[in-house]
Amino acid sequence: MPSDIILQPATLLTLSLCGYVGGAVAGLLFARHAKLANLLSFSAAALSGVSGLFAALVFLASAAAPLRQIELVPPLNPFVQFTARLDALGAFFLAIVSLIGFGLSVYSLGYAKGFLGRKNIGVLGAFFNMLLLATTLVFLADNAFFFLITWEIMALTAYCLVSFEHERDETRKAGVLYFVMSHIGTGCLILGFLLLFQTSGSYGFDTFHSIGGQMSASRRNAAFLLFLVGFGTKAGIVPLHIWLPAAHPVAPSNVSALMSGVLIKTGIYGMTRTFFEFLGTPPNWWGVTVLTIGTISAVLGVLYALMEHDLKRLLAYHSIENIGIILMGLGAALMFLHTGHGLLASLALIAGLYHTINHAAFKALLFLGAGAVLHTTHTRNMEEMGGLAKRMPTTSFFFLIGAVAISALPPLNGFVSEWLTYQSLLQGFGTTESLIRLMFPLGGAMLALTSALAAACFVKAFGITFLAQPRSHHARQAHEAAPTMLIGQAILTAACVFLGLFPTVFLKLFDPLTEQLIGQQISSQLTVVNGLVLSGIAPNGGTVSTLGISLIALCLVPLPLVLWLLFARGSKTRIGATWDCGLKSLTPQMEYTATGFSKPIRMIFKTLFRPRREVQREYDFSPHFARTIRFEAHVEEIFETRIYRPMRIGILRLSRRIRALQAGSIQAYLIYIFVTLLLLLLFAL
Amino acid sequence: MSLPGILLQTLLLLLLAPLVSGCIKNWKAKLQNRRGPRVWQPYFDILKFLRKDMIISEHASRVFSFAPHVVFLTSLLAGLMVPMVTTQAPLSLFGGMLAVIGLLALGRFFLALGGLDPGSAFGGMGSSREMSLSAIAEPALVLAIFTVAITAGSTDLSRVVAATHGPTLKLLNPAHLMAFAALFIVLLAETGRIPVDNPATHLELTMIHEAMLLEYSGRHLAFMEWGASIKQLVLMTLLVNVFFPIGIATDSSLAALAVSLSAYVLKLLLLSAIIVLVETTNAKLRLFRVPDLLSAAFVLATLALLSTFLFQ
Amino acid sequence: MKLLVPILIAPATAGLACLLVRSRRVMAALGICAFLTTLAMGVRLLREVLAHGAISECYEFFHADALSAWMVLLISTVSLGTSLYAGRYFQRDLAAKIITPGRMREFFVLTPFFAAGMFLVVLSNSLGVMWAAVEATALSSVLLVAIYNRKTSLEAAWKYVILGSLGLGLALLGTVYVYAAACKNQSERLPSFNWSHLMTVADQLDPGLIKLAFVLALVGYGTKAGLAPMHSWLPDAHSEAPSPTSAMLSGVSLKVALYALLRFHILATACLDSAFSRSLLLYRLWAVLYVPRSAVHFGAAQPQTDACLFKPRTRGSDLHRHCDEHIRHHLRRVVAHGLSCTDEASFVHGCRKY
Amino acid sequence: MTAPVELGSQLITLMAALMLVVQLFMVVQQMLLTNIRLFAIQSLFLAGIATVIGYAHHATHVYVLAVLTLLGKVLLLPRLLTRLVRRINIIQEIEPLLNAPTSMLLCGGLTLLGYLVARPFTSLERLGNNTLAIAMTLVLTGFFLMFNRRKAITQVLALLTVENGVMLAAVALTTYGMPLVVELGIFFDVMVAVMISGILVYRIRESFASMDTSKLTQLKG
Repeated sequence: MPSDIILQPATLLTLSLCGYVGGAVAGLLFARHAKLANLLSFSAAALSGVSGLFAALVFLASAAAPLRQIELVPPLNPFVQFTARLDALGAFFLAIVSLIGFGLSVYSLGYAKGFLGRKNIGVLGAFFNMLLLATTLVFLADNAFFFLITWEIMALTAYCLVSFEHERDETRKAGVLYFVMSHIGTGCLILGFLLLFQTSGSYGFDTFHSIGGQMSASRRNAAFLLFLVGFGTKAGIVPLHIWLPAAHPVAPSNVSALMSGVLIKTGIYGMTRTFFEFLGTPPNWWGVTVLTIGTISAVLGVLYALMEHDLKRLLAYHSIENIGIILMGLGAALMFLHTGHGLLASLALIAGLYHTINHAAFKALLFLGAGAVLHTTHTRNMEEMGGLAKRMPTTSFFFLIGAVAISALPPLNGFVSEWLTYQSLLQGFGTTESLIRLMFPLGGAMLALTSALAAACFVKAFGITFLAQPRSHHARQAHEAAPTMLIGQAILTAACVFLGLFPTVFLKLFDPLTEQLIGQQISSQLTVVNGLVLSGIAPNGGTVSTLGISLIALCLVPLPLVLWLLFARGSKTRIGATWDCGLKSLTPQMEYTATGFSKPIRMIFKTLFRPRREVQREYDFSPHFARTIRFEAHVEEIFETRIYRPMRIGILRLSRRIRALQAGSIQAYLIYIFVTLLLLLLFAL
Repeated sequence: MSLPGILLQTLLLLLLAPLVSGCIKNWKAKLQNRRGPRVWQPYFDILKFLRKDMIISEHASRVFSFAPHVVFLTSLLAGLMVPMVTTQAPLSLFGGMLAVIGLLALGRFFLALGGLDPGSAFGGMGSSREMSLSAIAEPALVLAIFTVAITAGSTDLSRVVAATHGPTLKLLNPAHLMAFAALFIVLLAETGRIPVDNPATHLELTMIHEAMLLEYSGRHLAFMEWGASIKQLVLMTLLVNVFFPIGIATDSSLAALAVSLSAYVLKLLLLSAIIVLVETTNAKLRLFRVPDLLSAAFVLATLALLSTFLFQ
Repeated sequence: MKLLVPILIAPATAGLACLLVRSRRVMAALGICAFLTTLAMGVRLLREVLAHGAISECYEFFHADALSAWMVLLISTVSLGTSLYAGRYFQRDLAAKIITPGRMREFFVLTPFFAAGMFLVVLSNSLGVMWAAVEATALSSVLLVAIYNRKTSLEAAWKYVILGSLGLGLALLGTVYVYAAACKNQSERLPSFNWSHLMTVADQLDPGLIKLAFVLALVGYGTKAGLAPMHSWLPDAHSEAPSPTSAMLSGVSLKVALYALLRFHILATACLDSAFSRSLLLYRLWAVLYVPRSAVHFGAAQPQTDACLFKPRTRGSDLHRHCDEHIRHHLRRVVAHGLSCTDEASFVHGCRKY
Repeated sequence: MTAPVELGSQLITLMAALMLVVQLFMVVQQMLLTNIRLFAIQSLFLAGIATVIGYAHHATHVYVLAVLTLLGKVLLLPRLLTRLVRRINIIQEIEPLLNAPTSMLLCGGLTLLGYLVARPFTSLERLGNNTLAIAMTLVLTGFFLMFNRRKAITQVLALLTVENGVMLAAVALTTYGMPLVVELGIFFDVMVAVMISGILVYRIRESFASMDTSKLTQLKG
């Protein structure tokens, strides 16, 4: 009897929520003695992460389980009920936040020790727990008010965590930018929910179910655009992405991992919930807009990532790229819903959501790797790293797994979700007669370009950071990360490998989700040959089995050994110097640099980047014998310079002109009131 | 999915690949009225490399020695998924065209890392150029394959081959021709042929693929070379069998297999002849002219896609 | 059942007691316990009002419905917060000799009266008494603004007094018109001026008078509430006042004036069709939004001016949010008064439109 | 019995008109002390009207109002303000915002507006026709006087005339005047307001060494 009580999702869920609250309180209470606070708060977060994960998986596995209404706080007035609801979509995202939360908390146990002398670890732990709690509640909120309140708490705690190391000016600026942008988003959300409220009469999410049908077309489109902008700002889609590459790098690494892995997914959760559940069958242009935004975000995200040589900014830009890929899946699903292809819509939706959890796993893993590297080399600039593979073997191995996964290379999870996206795009070509269907193959081509560029970017990131000779003193003295940090990374690597090799096992959990959103259960069609092989929907759709590929690869491994035994038993291997064209010896300065590595791409896409470089040469008597040469290269961030800066200048100029209104003399004020009174009297006559 | 099928195809891959690159080298020399190396010279090279001692740079990490195995195995796996002799490739259940592209990309990923590891400028330059150019070639490759897959209705190669193999000679259909042209350009870029990269030289300005192999020696170099030639064979098979599946065996009777094997070798040699012609008549393009060539391939692939339903 | 009267008496006695006491700590303690009692009573009042509708005491002179109960809670929480804060705040000022003990005693005497005035506004039933209470709050806060005897605070206090009393003069004229309208249709000698009574008879009032009354009330109470074109005194007064007073001013006293304005608004909508007063409030709202003055002061040095400058803009949204809250309360209260459902729906719908 | 009512309404109209005339004099008048005396006269007229109404309707509390106005506004306030002016000893009001002719024209316009606004409600008044219009005009001109003058004391005076205008409206419109408790509340509020402004004026005088409110412009936007 007790076992099934414990396994009840509701009890597990409440356990996880209380765990987070306990962690936060413990963090604050023991803030003075850092080690204890660190241990308590992060282990509490880890435990609640695990219980949250089990709650979600148990709920999804027992697919037929109905929606569960859990009253968290007694209702104050009829409109604000703090009720949480565990349904399929919420459970899926709950699984993401718990899995990543668990990995990150274990990692933070070791990572937070880095702040021992400088910062207050208790506060970091407390905010960390609060952020996880708020994000979990966002996924469980069942009422627009409760949703917006938790959304706001999440934004605030994230702001506090982003500006945790606020002594640096760069952090403060990024924090403010994040704060302003997330509030613009929340503003749009409030308006959107108000529009829904006007039709449904109450704020509960159950009354919003497919409310789109009863709304007038213009109001429905307005609601769609508001939600797109509101959730898009949080997700970081292209025109609204400028806060992401600023905020993520400055945050402590475990926080930026949490933000990249989970926080931007709340945007995706919001979009899925509103577009698929609330706004009913979409008109065609919704899907087309989301697909286009997704493609643009993907391509631009990866192109700007290639130009970065700050490791964490590079990873932040990649978050934009992967959000783009997720949106391509969602956009395709919306278009299929419009043309009434339920099966294809659920395939595209599964592709999008599967990539969400994949991205959460490998992006968090990469940020943890970057955090470990940052921890020892005290710099984010890749040009000062190098040779870390020998000094930090395990971290570099995990980083390599993450890099392979994010570049969508078989047999890992990035490849599986991109394969599903390709399948949905391919099948999409046949769904309509209009020219819109051209978007699918072109989208596929752009997806291919993105993943190839991502591969190039991560060859650069891994190669320059971990391989060849260390380029700086710190890199030379680098030492392996603490064991807990390695365990944290190991958890996420295991997640990546499992999600990559056994997709069919995981796809069954999607059934209740697609059932709820689109009314289709298609995991049976996706798994062929006793559940080992993944297949596209169409009867003769392509099949792929990452498990099969890896097994055959294992069988082929002895082949080189056999050849070596047959022919080369006598050969020896010697360690020698790298070929240096007769110079005395290769120095680290002669190695290829990150800027050099991305030079061809910069030249190919010069119209987009508009690169500028300045070379200052100081010399005593002849320019040919320079004493010092200073080289500086810039890539123009077009969104920043073309859109956001002119807007800011315009607003400031407008406000300066209006300032004249407050003239300071009492006569002026009296005249204002007098004129208003006269106007109103005339108006009232 | 039968075991003998896998073994046969692996053997075929291992043996045929060096032959093809040998022929290309030999014919190119003949065209430039040089005697050139023997056609089976690559076999001797590989055997010699296997036997020689290896020198590994002191800066290199374990990735350096892991990369050759990955390149070799991924090329083999990709080869097993491509229908060479029978319409049904041995591993077709485990992956279609997208899996082939993915495996080749995995091989390229580790090849580039191997190039960066020893810390020499040549390797870095080679990896940077290889990754950039292949990134630009990828969309054209995927779009061409999409076009073919759309006409056949699935990305599973055996179904695609079966579809084009049908009675009606789909070979001259404009969509297929343009897709073939696009894929041919991508083949030149991927295998490092003349207009994009010069396979025969060690001059650092002109070599892309060779630069990454500079630091390899002994057994590793053998696997790298062998893997590269297998990759070239896989791409050529893709081109040959998907677009001109004449004589490919549908059932596994001995006679049919023999006929399809000879037809397949003949077609391969024909394609190598075309490659040799292209290589001898063209000079190597400047690095930043290559993207224009590859965008031309992309435009061709888009035209192919358009023509699937415009000129139906 | 004596609930409303003690809410008024508690702060008044605290104020008087502070007159006699010398030490700062005792005065602060007095203030704190006064507001603690009002908070407790406020909570009880809210629960009682939520339980069974509006309650009134000593023959209709005091009247508390959901809206005023909510406001009582708001006022007591804010004043509790400020009095807690004020104790420590003045310790620092006293040490730095910015302020003389006499002036500080002035603060501790006037603040409870200030709060008592606000309670009276919220709880009084008759519009005339409500006006007098608003005037009382304005006057008691003027000296609070001028506590620091600097040039700028005197200037701010002067502007505050002149504009405030002018606005309230107009509001008084508005109240007189409403009263005139009430007299016109009742024959008996002394028509009661109680708000609850007026609501019942609202639709028979003469629309012209009510329209004029609403306009004057809008300008009058609007000046006190700092709505858009009449807001100029607000940033100066709030930035010059000591921060606890400025908190009370911006936190509550503007809301109280808004409360009074809303009383008129409900009356006007009940009497005329909802178009007139809604369009006026819309105009007010538009005026608030039109004046992005909060943007004006991004550059201004004093943070407090920024803070209170945000007030009008937030007031706009306050007004909006308030309206939502108030609408809900009106809903409950209007239903309690037995108005027909359609009118209430149109009212709610009308209100929500802007 | 009709005669006294008839007489009463004529008396009221006369006194209201006289209040308006006094108001116009104040607009033009430069001297501070005369301004205060003019205000006293105006309040006297208001008290007169109140007594007439009280007598006509036998409403005792209107008498109370009349007495209060008499005591407060006619005697107490003017003496206080004169003592204040004498202590600060500035007599002459400097150039107002708009010179005399334009302000007179503006007051004419305001009177017209007052009539326009009050026209639909003439039927309401029991005694004395369109005293409401005069009341509105008093309020509007008081408002105009406020921002036309620079001296702090004149602004207080202008505020008091606005107050008088409102009281006139209250008395004229309502048959029996407002409930007593409201009257008292209003009266004392006005008194306290004037006291406080007096204190402030004194303090401003101390720190600014001048009564000129146009100097109070440090608090800019």
